[in-house]
Amino acid sequence: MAETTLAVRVLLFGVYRELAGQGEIAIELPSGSSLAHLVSELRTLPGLDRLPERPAVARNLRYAGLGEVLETGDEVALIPPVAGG
Amino acid sequence: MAETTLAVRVLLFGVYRELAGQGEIAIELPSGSSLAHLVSELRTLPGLDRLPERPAVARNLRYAGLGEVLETGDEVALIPPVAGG
Amino acid sequence: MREPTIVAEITAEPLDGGRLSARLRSMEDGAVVLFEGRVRNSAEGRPVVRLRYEAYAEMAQRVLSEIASEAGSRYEVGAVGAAHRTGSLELGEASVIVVAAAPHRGAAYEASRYVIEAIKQRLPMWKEEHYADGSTAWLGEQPTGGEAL
Amino acid sequence: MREPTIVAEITAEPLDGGRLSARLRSMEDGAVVLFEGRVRNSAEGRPVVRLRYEAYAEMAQRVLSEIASEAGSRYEVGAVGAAHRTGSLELGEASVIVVAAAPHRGAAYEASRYVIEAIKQRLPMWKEEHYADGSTAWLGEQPTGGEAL
Repeated sequence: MAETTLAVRVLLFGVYRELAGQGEIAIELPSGSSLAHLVSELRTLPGLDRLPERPAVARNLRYAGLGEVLETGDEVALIPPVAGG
Repeated sequence: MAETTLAVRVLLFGVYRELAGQGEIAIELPSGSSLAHLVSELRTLPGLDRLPERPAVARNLRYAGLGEVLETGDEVALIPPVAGG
Repeated sequence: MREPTIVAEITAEPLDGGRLSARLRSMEDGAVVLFEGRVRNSAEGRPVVRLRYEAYAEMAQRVLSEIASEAGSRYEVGAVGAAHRTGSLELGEASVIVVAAAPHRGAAYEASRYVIEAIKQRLPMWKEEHYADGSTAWLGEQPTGGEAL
Repeated sequence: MREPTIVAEITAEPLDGGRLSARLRSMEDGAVVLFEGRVRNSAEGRPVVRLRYEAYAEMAQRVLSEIASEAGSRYEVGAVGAAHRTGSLELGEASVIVVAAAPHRGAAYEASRYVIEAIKQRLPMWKEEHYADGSTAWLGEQPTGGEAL
């Protein structure tokens, strides 16, 4: 029997963490959802309406395109403009 | 009364010093002699026949063209291929 | 070709460029380039009193290792090392150090520059500047594929 | 523009890159590049056991100061320092160190590279390589205006 939803963990850093007021969000989405769907969903949350429509994201520790389809257990991170160095 | 000769001190380094068998040579030349004249004169000395016709030279601590005219008291150095660093 | 030695570290401890350099040099490498990024007392004219670096630590460790390995493959080097500090830093402290050791100087300079440019572009690390007037701001460039807030 | 700090030294004493770097950095400079040239264990495939550097000391001091000052004028740097060792050096010892400190990394890298390239081209300094088989050879490139032996 196929799962109808998937569950992912979303990490927020820097200015995105401050917008959300938290550093981690657990979220369920319909099976087959992409990173773009996840971002749309996140943008309905308080504070995260200010998130860009197409933020940089990482999936399981690698930068990922927004078209990538999610799987249960994925760790997704929203990557604000980086400023190392 | 004009001087009819000039006296300079010539310093030799590295492989040129080894050719000459000494690091310093005092030499007198006719007044008005250039660095090129000095080099020609040096090339008549034992060992220094192997000196290039146009070696790099310094006059009073600066690289100098072979056309420069010498003055008494000048310190001239013959500069073999440099290898700092 | 030797397989280059690669070191990458994300750490809350103070960075020691001399120690990393000493660890990475070898008798086969005639050129060592050490880059140190340090906390400046101003940013675009505003007096800065402190910085705070926040990392996505697990990913930053992976990305920094990848960057150092890329430099090790692209250039004829014996070793490439990079370390980035996290947490609160005072003025003058090193936030990042990069060491490249190579038989010849061209490769050491190029590998070093490659690493620091890649760090700036894609290390998941964020910098919060604390200004003399008590205000703060998050700084940043956007990594490939995203859009700035 | 700040007037950059310039240091140039020809010395028979061991070189300490960390110390020169610490001496030249300031709170205004976010980037410090340290280049170290070290005695390698081979030269064009031949095993080297030792080097000896001979300088025209007085002129070398002047030329090294000029080179560092030129770098200080050409690039937006806070400090440029260079030191070159003379005498007998063992494998792994530093023969030359160059430090450039600048507000931004581009200038620090470029100033550092400028100095080491100019040193190679015109510092009146000679290197005698001592090989494993007991033989020796003088190395060198010709400075501008001359002809190789």
